[in-house]
Amino acid sequence: MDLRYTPAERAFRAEVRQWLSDHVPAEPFPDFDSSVEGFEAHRQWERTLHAGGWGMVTWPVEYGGRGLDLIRWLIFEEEYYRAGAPLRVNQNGIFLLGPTLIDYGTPEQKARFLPAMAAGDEIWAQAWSEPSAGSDLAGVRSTLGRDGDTYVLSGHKIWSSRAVHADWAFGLFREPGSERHKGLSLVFFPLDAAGVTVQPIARLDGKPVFAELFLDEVRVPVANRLGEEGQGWSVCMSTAGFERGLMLRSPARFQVAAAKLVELYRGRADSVEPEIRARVLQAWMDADAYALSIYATASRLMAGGTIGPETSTNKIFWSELDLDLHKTALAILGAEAELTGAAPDASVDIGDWLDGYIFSLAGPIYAGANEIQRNIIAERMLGMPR
Amino acid sequence: MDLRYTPAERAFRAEVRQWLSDHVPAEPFPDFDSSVEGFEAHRQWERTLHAGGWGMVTWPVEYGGRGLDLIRWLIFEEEYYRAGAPLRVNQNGIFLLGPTLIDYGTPEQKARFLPAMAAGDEIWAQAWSEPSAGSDLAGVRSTLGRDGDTYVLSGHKIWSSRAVHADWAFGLFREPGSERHKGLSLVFFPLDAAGVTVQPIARLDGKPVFAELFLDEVRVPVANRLGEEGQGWSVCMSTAGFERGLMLRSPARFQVAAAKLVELYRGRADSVEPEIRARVLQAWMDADAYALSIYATASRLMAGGTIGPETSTNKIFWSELDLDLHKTALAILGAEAELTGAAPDASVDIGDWLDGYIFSLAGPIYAGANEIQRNIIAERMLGMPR
Amino acid sequence: MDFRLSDEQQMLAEMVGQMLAETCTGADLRRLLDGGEPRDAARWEQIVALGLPGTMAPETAGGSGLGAVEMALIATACGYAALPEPLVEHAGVAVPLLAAAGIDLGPALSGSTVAVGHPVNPFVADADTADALLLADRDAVHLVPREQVTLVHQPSIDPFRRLFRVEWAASPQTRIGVGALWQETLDRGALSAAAQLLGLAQRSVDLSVAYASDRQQFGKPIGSFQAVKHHLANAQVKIEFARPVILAAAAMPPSPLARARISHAKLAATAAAETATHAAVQVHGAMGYSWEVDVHFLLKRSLALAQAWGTPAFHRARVAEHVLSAPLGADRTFDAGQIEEIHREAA
Amino acid sequence: MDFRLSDEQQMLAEMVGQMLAETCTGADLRRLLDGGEPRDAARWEQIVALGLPGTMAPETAGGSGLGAVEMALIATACGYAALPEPLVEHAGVAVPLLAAAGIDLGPALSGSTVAVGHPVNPFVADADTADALLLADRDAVHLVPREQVTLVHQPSIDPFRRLFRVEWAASPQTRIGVGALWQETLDRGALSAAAQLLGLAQRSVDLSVAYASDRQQFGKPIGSFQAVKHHLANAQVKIEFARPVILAAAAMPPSPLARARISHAKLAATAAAETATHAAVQVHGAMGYSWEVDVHFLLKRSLALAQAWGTPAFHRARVAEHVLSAPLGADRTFDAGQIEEIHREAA
Repeated sequence: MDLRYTPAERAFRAEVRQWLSDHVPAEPFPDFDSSVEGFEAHRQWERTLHAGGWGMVTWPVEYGGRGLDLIRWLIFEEEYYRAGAPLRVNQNGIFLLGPTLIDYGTPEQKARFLPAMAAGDEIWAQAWSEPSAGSDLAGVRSTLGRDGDTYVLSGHKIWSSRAVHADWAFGLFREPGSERHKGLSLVFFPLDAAGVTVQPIARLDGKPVFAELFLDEVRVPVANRLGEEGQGWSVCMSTAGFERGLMLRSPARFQVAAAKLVELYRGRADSVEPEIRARVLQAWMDADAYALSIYATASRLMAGGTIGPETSTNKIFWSELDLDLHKTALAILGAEAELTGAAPDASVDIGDWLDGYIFSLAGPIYAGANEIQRNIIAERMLGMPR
Repeated sequence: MDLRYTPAERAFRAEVRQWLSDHVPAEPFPDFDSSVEGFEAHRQWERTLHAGGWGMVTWPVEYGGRGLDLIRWLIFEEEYYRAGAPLRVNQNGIFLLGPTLIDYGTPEQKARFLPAMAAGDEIWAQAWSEPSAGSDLAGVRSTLGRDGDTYVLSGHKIWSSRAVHADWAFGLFREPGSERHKGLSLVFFPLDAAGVTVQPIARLDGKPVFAELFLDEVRVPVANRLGEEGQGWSVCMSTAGFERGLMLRSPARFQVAAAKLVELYRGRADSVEPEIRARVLQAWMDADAYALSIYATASRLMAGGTIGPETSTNKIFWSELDLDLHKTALAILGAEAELTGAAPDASVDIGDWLDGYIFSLAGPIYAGANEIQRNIIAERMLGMPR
Repeated sequence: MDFRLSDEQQMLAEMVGQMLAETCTGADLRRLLDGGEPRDAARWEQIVALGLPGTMAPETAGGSGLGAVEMALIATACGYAALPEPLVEHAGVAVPLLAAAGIDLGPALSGSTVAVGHPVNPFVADADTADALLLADRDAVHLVPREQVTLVHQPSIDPFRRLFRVEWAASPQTRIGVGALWQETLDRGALSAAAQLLGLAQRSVDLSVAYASDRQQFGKPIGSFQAVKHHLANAQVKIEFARPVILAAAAMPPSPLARARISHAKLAATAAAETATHAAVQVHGAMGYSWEVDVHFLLKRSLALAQAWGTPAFHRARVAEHVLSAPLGADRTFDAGQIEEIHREAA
Repeated sequence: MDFRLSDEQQMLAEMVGQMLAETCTGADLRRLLDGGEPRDAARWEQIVALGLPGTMAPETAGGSGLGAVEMALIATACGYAALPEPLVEHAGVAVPLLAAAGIDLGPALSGSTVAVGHPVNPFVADADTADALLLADRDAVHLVPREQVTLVHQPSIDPFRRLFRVEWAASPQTRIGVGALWQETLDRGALSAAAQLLGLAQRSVDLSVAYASDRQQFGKPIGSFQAVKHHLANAQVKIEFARPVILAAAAMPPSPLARARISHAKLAATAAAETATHAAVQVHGAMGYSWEVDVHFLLKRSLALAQAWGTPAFHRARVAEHVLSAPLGADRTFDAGQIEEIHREAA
C-alpha cells in the first residue's frame, strides 16, 4: 500500500485542472432533459471535452481516449467535479455501454461506435426496463426476429433515461419462445429508426427525464448485437456491474455534495438544532469512505482483479448516503426546504438541494432496487441459501 | 373521548399508592432467577400483594381479584412501577396463562388454578419453544398420548423462562402423527412430576434465566388440558396476544425507564455530545406514545372490542423503544458502560443500565421474533399476499 | 377515562372520508392541475354545504361547535385525499382565531377563506384565493383584506400549495387582538398539520399495498416478498403510534403537557409520513418516481407539512422544554393538574 | 498510488488468522473461562514465538519493523477470534510507545506484557498480568513496575477484559517521556480498537451465515428468508465501507486529515460491529442470547471496544474539528500537503 500520488499522477492532476479551468463554462447550462437547447449545449460540451482529449481518459487512444489507468480516471473525476463541470449527457454511453463494448465488442463494433461515443456525436440512451420487467429484468418480453442479416425488434421499453433527445439506445431482446435468462441478446438501435416511437415520461417533479419506447418491427443489422446471440444476459450483467459499481457514480460527486453540505451547515450552525451536526459529519465520512473504497477497487482492478458482488455493496452505500445527505440538507433548510427555487422572485436562494433530493430518491430504485442488491450480497457474497 | 380520570379512578389511584407506600420493601430483593432465596422472596411478595387484594385487580373476586376494569389495571401498573415494587415472578401465570384460563378454562380449572396463581402459591413457567420450533412454533414435536383420563407427555422444551424454580408449566403437545397447527393441545404439568428433568440454561451474561425441560412419559390428568383437544393452537395464539399485547409489557415500565434516562441525561447534559438530546427525547416520546396507545386499546376492549394484529405493532414498538432507550443510556455512560457494577469495589455506580440493555436485546426475539410480527402486520393487518 | 371516539365522531370521519374518496381522486387532482385553477369549485361548494368550514365555530355563530378531536379527524381525511383546497387551515386554524377575536364568522362559514400568516411560517399558504389574511405585527394579530396586501409568489414543490411572501403595513383598523392568540394558533396549526401527515401516511401505505398486491415480478406479486412487506409494516407501526398521540393532544385541555404532546404529535406524524412516503416510492419503484402515479402528491405534501407550523427542530425544542424540566413518571400520562392533586391527597 | 495489500501483508494476515482459528475457538474461550486463568499460556507462547509482540518494534531492537497496516491486519484477526490475550494493546500500543521513548524492548518482545493507562480510558486493561504499566502524570509518561502500583478490579461485561483502577505515585525514576507520545498512543489505540471491531463484525456475520444456512424453520433454512438475508447484508455493507477507512488511516503519515480518518475508522468500525453483533443476536434468536453460543463473546467485546480508546462522542468531535474547519473537496481524499502543492503549481 502506498497512498501517495506519484509525480506523474500529480502532474496529470495539474494538467486536468488547468484545462478545466480554461474550458469549463462560467454559467451552468440548462438541464439536458427539459429542452433541446439544454441537451445540445451538453452535447457541445462533450465535443469540447473530446477535442481536448478528455472524453474518456481510460479508453484506448484509437477510440478517442488516452489509454490511462483507473487511478488517473479517479483523479480526472475529482478535478471534473471540483471544477463544477457540466453533467455528462452521454453517461449511458461512456460509463455503461462503452466499457462493455470494450470487453465484448468486435473490432468493427468498437471502431464504429466508440469514437462517435467519445466525441459526443452519438448520445446513448439505455432501454433496460419493460412494463413487466423492472427489478426482474429477466422478465423482458421484447422480441427479436431474424431476417437474414437483419434483426426485427418489437416490444415496449420504459424508464429509458436520455431517450427523449438521444441518438441511439441499447436493450435486451428475446428470441421468441425463450424464457427468463436464456435467448436474450443485447442489441443497439437508432432512436430515429422506422418503427421506433419515443414517448416522454415525466418524473415526479414534471421533468421529462424518461421515455417509453414502442418498437414496431424495427430493422437493424445483426452486426448491432453485442456479444453472442442468446448471451445477452451475461453481457447485460457486466454493464450492470459498471452501473452499480465504480463507473456511474464517481466518489467525487458525493465528496463535492458533502463539502457543499458542510458549507451549508457552517453558515447556519448557530440556528439549526444540535442533532444536525452528527448527520453532516456522517455525510462527509460516508463520501470519504466511498472514495477510499473505490480507490481500493481501482487498485485491485489495475492489478488484474475483477469486480464481483461488491458492486452491490457500492450501489447500496452510495444510494443511501446520497439520500441521507440530501435529507440532512433539507432539514437544515427547514421551512424553506419546500421552495423549488425556480421562480425569479423567490425570497431566498435555497440552491439546488431540493432537486438533488428528488434525484437521490431514485438511487435506491434504479440499476436494480436495493432490495435486490441485498439479496445479491447475501446469496453471492455471503453464500446464503436462495 | 374523555381523557380525565373519574373521581373513582382517582380514588383508586390514591388507594393503590397508599398501600404500596406502606408495603413495598425498602431494599430490592436479589433477582428471582439466580437463587432460590431471590425466587422465594419474590414469591413471598406475591403473597403479600394477594393478601392486600392486589394480586390481579382485573380478575373476578372469586379467583382472588377485584373484578376491576382495564383502566384500573393500567392505573395499578403505573403506581406499581412508580413505587419501584418488585418484578412479578409469576408473570407467565398472571399475565399470560391467567387471562387465557379465564377465557378458555372450565369452571373447575379456574377454581383449581386461578386462586393459587393469584396468591403466588403456584408460580408458572412457560414451555413454548422446542429446539426446532422457535419462531415457527407450529413445528413443536413433543407428544401427548392418552391413557384413559391421563395424558402421557414426552418431548423436549427449551428457553422456558422461570422453569428453574417454578412449580408448574404450560406448553403445546401434539397428537402423534399430526402436523403443523393441527392436533395440538395446551396442557399444564407440574415441574416436579415424575419424568420431568429441568436443566438450567445460562443467558449470555451467565444468569440461569431459562431452562430446558426434558419430558419422559410424564403423566398428568386429562383435566390439565386448556380448551378442546387438538385446538391448542388457537388457545396458544390467544395467550400470545396477551404476551405481545397489552398485558406483559406495561407502558408504566417504559415510562419509568424513560424518566430514569431523562434523569441520567440531566445529570450529564454538559458532558455528553449534543446528538444525545434527541435520542433521550425520543425515548420519552416513544414511552408516552406506547402508553397512549395502550389506553386506547384498553378503552376499546372495555367497550367489547377484541384485540387483533395490533398486538404485533405493540410488540415491535415496545421492543424497539426498549432497546433504543438502553443503547442511549449506554452512550451517555460512555467508557463506563461496560462495567457490570457488580463488584463492591467498583469505582462508579452505573446503575442497572447494562443489565437492562441485555434484557432489552431479547425483546425483538421472544414472543415471536419481530420479523414474524412484521409478516403478521403485512398479511393480517394490511392484507398483503402471503 | 375513555379513549374511544364517539359514534358521532366516527360517523363524521367516515362521511368526510367518503366525500373526498368520491370527489378528490388522483384523476381529480391531475385534472385540477391541468386546468390551472387553484381550487375545484364544485368540491369546495360541497365542503361548504356540509358545514365543514364551521367545524370549530360556535353554534351561536352558525358553526358546528365541535372540538379539536373532530377537526383532527377531518384533517386526517383531508391529508389522506391530499385535498388541494385550504379547508384545514381555514376551518382548523383561521376560524377559531377569528371566533376568539370576536369577528363575525358569516363569510368564513359560507365559502370565503381566510389565510393565516403565522410568524412561525416564513410564507402564507393559499393567500391568493383568500378574502382576507390574518397577519402578525409583533404581538398583535391583524385581519387584513387581501386587496390591501401585495403577494409575492414562492413556488413550492407541492403543486397545490401556493405560497406567498406578503408585503403589508399594519394599521389600527386591521388590528383584532394580541399575543396569546398566536400561541393557540400555533398549537392548532401544528396539530392540524400532524393530522394531515397521519392521513397521507396511511394513504401512502394503502396505495403501496394495492400496488404490491397487483404488480408481479419473479413470477409472484411483489407484495409477497418479505422486504416489501417489512417496508410497509414499519410504516404502519409508525402510523399506529402517531395516531393516539394526535388524538390525545387534541382531546386534552391546554397545559404544558398538552403543548409538549402537540409537538410530539407533529414529530411522530412527520416521521410516519416520511417513512410511509419513502416506502411508497420504493415499493412502487420507477412508477413511484413518476408524475402519473399518485404517490408524488403525498410525498410533496409530506415534505411541505413536515416543515410547516414548526420544523422538527422547533417541536423537538418544545418537547425538550417540558421533558427536561417537568416532573416525569408513569402516573403522568394525562392531565398533570389532576396528578398533582393525587400527590397532595396521598401525602 | 496503490491501495492494495502486498503479498507479504496478505500472508501475514492469513498466517495469524489461521493460527487463531486453530488455537482460539469458542470451545477454547469457554475452557479458559472455566479454568479461571487470565491467559492461555500455550497460545501466548505461540504468539510470542511468531514474533507478533515485536510487529512494530524496530528490527534493530529485535522486532519485525512493520507498520500500522500490518498491525491493523493482526488486530483484525485478533478481533475475529475474540482473542483474550492482550496482544493488540501490547504490540500495537505499548511497544511503539516504549520504542519511541528509547526503552529496551527485550522483555516486551519475549513474553512479558506492558499495560497502557492512557488518560482517555478510565481504567487499565490487563494490568494484573502485565510486568509494567505505562501511566500518565499530567503530560508525562511513566513506566511503572506492577509491584509499585495498587490495582482495584472493575468488572467488565467482557469476561476476558480485566479492568483496573490504578493507584500509584509518580516519581522521577519512572518518568520516560512527555506529551506528544500520548497523542500518538491515542491514535494507535483507537486504530487498533477499530481493526479489532472490524474483525469481530465479520466474525458475527460469518457465524450468522453459518447458523442461518443450517437452522430450519417453516420447512426451510432461515437464511433463505429475505429479512434474515437483509440483516446480514446490511452488516456486510457497513463492514465493506469501514475496512478501507481503517487501512487508509493506517497507511497515511500523520496529518490532521490522518487524525480525522483514524476517528472516522473508529466510528465506522463501531457502527459495523454494533450492526453485525445485533444482527447476529437477532438471527441466532434465543441461541444468540445464550451463554453456550459464541455470539456473546463478540457482542461484549464490541460493547467494550466501542467506548475504549475514545468514545464515539470523542471521535465525532475529532472529525468535526477537521471537517468544520479544513478545506474540503473531491481532490482531498489523500495527503493534504501534496494537494496544497498541486494547488500552488496550478495557480
